[in-house]
Amino acid sequence: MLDKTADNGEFKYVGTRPQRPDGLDKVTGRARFGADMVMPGMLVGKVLRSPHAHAKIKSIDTSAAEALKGVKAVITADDFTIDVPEAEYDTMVNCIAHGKVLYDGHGVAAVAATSQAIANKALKLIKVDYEVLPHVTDVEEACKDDAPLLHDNIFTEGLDEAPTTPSNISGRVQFGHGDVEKGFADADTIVERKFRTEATHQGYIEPHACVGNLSADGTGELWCCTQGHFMVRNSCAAILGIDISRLRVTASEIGGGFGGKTTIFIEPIALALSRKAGRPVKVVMTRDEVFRATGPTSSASMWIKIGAKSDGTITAMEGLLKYQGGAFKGTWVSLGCMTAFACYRADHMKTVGYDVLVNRPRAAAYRAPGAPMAAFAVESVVTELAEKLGIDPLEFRLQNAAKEGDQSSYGPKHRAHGLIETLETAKAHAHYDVPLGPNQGRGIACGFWFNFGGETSTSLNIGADGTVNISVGTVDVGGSRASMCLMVAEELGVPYEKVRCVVADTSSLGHNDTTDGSRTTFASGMALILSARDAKQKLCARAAKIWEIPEEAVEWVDGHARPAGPNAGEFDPMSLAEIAGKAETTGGPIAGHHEYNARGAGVSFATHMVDTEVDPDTGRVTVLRYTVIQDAGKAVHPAYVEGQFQGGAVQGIGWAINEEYIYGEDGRLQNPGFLDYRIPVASDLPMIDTVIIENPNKGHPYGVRGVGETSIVPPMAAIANSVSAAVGVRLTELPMSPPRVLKAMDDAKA
Amino acid sequence: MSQIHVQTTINGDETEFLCDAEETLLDALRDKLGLTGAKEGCGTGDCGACSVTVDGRLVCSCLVLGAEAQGREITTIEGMANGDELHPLQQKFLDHAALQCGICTPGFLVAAKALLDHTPDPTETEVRYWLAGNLCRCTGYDKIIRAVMDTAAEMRGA
Amino acid sequence: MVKVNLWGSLKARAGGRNAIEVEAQTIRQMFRALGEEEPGLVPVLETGISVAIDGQIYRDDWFKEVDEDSEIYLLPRMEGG
Amino acid sequence: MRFEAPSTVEAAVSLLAAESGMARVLAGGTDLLVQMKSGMSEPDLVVDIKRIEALHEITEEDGGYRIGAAVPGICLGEHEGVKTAWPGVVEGTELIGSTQIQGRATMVGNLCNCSPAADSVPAMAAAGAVARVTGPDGTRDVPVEQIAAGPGKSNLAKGEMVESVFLPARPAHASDAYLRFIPRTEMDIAVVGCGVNLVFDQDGLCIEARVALGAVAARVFIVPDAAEALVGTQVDDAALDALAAACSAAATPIDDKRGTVEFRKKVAGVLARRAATIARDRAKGSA
Repeated sequence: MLDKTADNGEFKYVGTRPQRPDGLDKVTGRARFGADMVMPGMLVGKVLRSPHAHAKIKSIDTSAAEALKGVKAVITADDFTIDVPEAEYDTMVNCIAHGKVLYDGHGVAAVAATSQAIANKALKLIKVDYEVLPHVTDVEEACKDDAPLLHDNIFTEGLDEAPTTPSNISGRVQFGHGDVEKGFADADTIVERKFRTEATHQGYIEPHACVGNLSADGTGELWCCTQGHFMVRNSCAAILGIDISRLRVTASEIGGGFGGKTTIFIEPIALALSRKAGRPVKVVMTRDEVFRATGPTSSASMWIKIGAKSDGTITAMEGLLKYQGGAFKGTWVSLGCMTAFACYRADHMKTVGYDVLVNRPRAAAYRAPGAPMAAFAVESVVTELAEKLGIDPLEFRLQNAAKEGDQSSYGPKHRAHGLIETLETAKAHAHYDVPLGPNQGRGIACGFWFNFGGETSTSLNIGADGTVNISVGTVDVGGSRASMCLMVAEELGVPYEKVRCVVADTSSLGHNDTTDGSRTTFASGMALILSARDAKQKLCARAAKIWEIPEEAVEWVDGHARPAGPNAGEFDPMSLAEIAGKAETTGGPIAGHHEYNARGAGVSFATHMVDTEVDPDTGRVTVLRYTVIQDAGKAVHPAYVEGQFQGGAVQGIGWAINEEYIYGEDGRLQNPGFLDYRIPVASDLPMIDTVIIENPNKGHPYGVRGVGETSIVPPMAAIANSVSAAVGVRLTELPMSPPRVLKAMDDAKA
Repeated sequence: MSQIHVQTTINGDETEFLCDAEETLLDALRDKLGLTGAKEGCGTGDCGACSVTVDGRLVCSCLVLGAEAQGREITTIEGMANGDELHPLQQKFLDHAALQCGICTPGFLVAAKALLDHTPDPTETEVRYWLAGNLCRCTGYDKIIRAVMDTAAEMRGA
Repeated sequence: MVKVNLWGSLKARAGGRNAIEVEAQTIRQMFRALGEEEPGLVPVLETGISVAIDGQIYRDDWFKEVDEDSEIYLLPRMEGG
Repeated sequence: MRFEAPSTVEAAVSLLAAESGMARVLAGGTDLLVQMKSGMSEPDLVVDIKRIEALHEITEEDGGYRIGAAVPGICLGEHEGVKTAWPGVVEGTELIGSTQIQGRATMVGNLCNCSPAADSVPAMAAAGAVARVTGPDGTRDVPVEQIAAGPGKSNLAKGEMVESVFLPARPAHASDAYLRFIPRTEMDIAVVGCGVNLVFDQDGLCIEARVALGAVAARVFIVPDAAEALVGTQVDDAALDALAAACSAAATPIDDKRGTVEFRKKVAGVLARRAATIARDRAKGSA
């Protein structure tokens, strides 16, 4: 599959750093995001949300709200279809509570009115009679036998014997190989520890927003900010009981997602309100709603045990992970279990995970979902074990790093990847030798993520002037349109500026999976390369017709059709523009397309290195220096690859030091705003240095691996290792906020 | 209740609009005047995505009432380029890939311009503190800071 | 015959086995054969599952060929951010 | 809701006094608008005082400075006179929020919002600042630490507003400092705040000290024991230890989303020590 590599110097456009196609609109304020769309006759929609963590809805009286002048529709769970497919049922119930509210912020009812003020007033007129139930928001508490039960129809899956009583533990998973007992028996030194992490939010700056317009006959359109408009279409159609073909969804520019916009929240509500009111309805979440009702991560309680021989060989690795996924079943703990030990080789590995239900919003994906917390725990123990053995933590990682052919923690043998290169690069990096001052520490950590392929459909159309339009169905979250244009320019041999990329609506392309799993540049990129090859074949055929020679006698070289050899005839090469200009007379429009379920995604590894300083009197952690080294396979647009590395690292810094969901005794979220949900600000940070490793993925024509997610996996562990080194105490809970660090230091002194 | 009639200057143009007493300047700009470049990220002055200047002072337009704009001079991201000529900051943001999703970009540009108008030769620390009220979740700020520093250097040289 | 390795928690559904050998040329045939051999696996196979063949992960890809030399692991369906 | 923007203090006071429902003064609006958005405050009348010219002024008076209620943080920070005389008060005010917030938020607004964590108030209290309160019954001067009755509640009567704050004349060999603790470097509410104002004699002996703490009780308050620890000393290490102990002991904080009791008590002492060191060095540097 790998057709081009950097080594043979074949790339002309891929690997350069041109201006992005959507850049001008974004620096001038013209780019249209979710909340920027206006439709004629549009109403304002607002959602009434539960003030209780757990309560039965005894009744909802909407009559006063309906009677208010300017109110055009009020909806509750009764307005949604009953026979929703199982796969979408939880999604629907998460959008609007059915019979019971499961967390503070759970949607209960919604209104559409002629103004924001009237809509807000109407919400206050809706009378909900709640029977408040006991609640649980802590993952360990929820596992106890006497914990308040969220669902009486959930029984733990994955146990050897099917349970007979319902539980907040929705499932048990297990991965691994070998026999860890034997492995630990072979170990000379063993470290085991417990860890806790608190939930974090993706923290995108753009709140969820959409405008829906649905007619009584089930024909509709929806404009929204999402990572996957095809997913939005399919889910909304299922929940509203309408045909997929009748709903056209257009993805707006998206103001950040990081996994949090891979599901729906307000979209079916806007459409249901619109259907009832007979007018378009716009719903825009407030920041408070974003925090209370949309996708945080799991919080976790973990136990990790690793043993090694005195020569530094790891003999066994074992982990127990409990992740809460909010009020609904999730799969995040599986990913934590699979990735936890993925950076290492050991004959004996075992991870057991529990998916736990609590009265919190349904956990959504967040950049390498499930992996960062596990990595925090594992990489902390790896460093501690190395220190106990008297081996440099970086050397210890090099010694035990998983290589091609080693059996992975999640099952299959590793294929070629760049983990060792990231570690070697870290060792050789200037950062590694910077001397440290008092109260300072250096930490390193490695991270792994799978990266995905998935369903993808693209098209490519050649204009009469020789310019190229490409359409993708994967939302551009961070500059992927530039990468798409680069790959098509490379393949067709036309200048980057002659290629333009749009994210097409759901009626214009075949189904596309969501922009998630670091798949877009890989999967849409490969589909476009294949679309371009399809078009090249047609361009050659047209040239053959013009020259009146057989198709096989024409080849495509450097943006031109040429006779394939001396026997093909003497013709001057024809450019793409020349052939395109004759398209009308040679058979009509020239286009290429490709639809597939992309195979061949390449995993990605990273090593992060960080220096911190801790204020010994307040426990405050300052990040002094940070370096990200990650395998990108092939960096199509290196500036945006660096951007992914830097952005992931800084999100990880936030997770490590200050970000957390804080619940009160009443089960209500205490910090639903950017004031007290503390994401890093510019003055908190140093520059984030990056090194791009290019160990090509053999599953992609140019060697591309996904890059978006791996960068959030190592930071918390790297910072924990750094802070622990600085203060001489092992930090085992996130976030490492000042009170927690100071307490750990004081406890150690006592 | 009848609405308030506000006469103001926006990006050099005399403008008038009607607004409710509790309506913010941000809502007036976006909903009444179609100037959607300023974004609402939080509504509480914590993210800076709605940054504009009022009589030359950098503010969060979500924390200004529309009625307060009476007789003031407002500038927004839409007034930053001179026709088809980008402000150097806008160009540098493109050159340095200082945006990913772009939702925070208008606010950063307006805030950074206010900084350079005020301090043409800022240190990295000054840039970071000046821009601390503008949240970016995509970039880790690295390329934004570089773009601002590079613009300042170029503008001083020009 | 191809050898299909199961992840830990599937063991309980597969009569305590870690791996099952079945006759199959494609992923689809493999799923069918697994279901016939161990009906307890059917619900899991139906909810969507990934397959790693020689370390490469395939999702919803019925007609990918499998052969006797392949290293095959079933994996839960994965989602990303 | 009604919006009014009178041009005199008298007109503003009449409006506030005449309103039968809830009336709120709008200066920078950086607290008021947030409260309105969240539904915490639903005023019937908002009186914008920024059209009152006099309230934008910083004037010299009896060797000190009178700062109008509509002066935003950024203007205070640009005033060389106040910065030189009361650097701690200026740095406290400048710590309120981001650059954007500084373009709007006022010291008086910060005072009248009555948050125990208000950044400008401990420094003002340490400085012995006095608020000028005007209402339907005339004008009175009130020490700033007596403006707040509790979190979000003021001692102002109906129709009253604070029109200015007076910072007294700065004696020789004296200075002040304010420090707060926040988890990030910016954009947070103080977890602990401490203002220290010191006066020394010619021999470098501390003859007067005022120390105020924020965010560790229902209101910003003066710590007399802290002053006692410093007065009569060179503000050396032993005195600073006593100061820190006094501040930690005086703090009666709560556990909340911003910090624990244990943390706040300890950090109150840490900040007091650091702020006193800065104030001492400033005072001695200026001597």
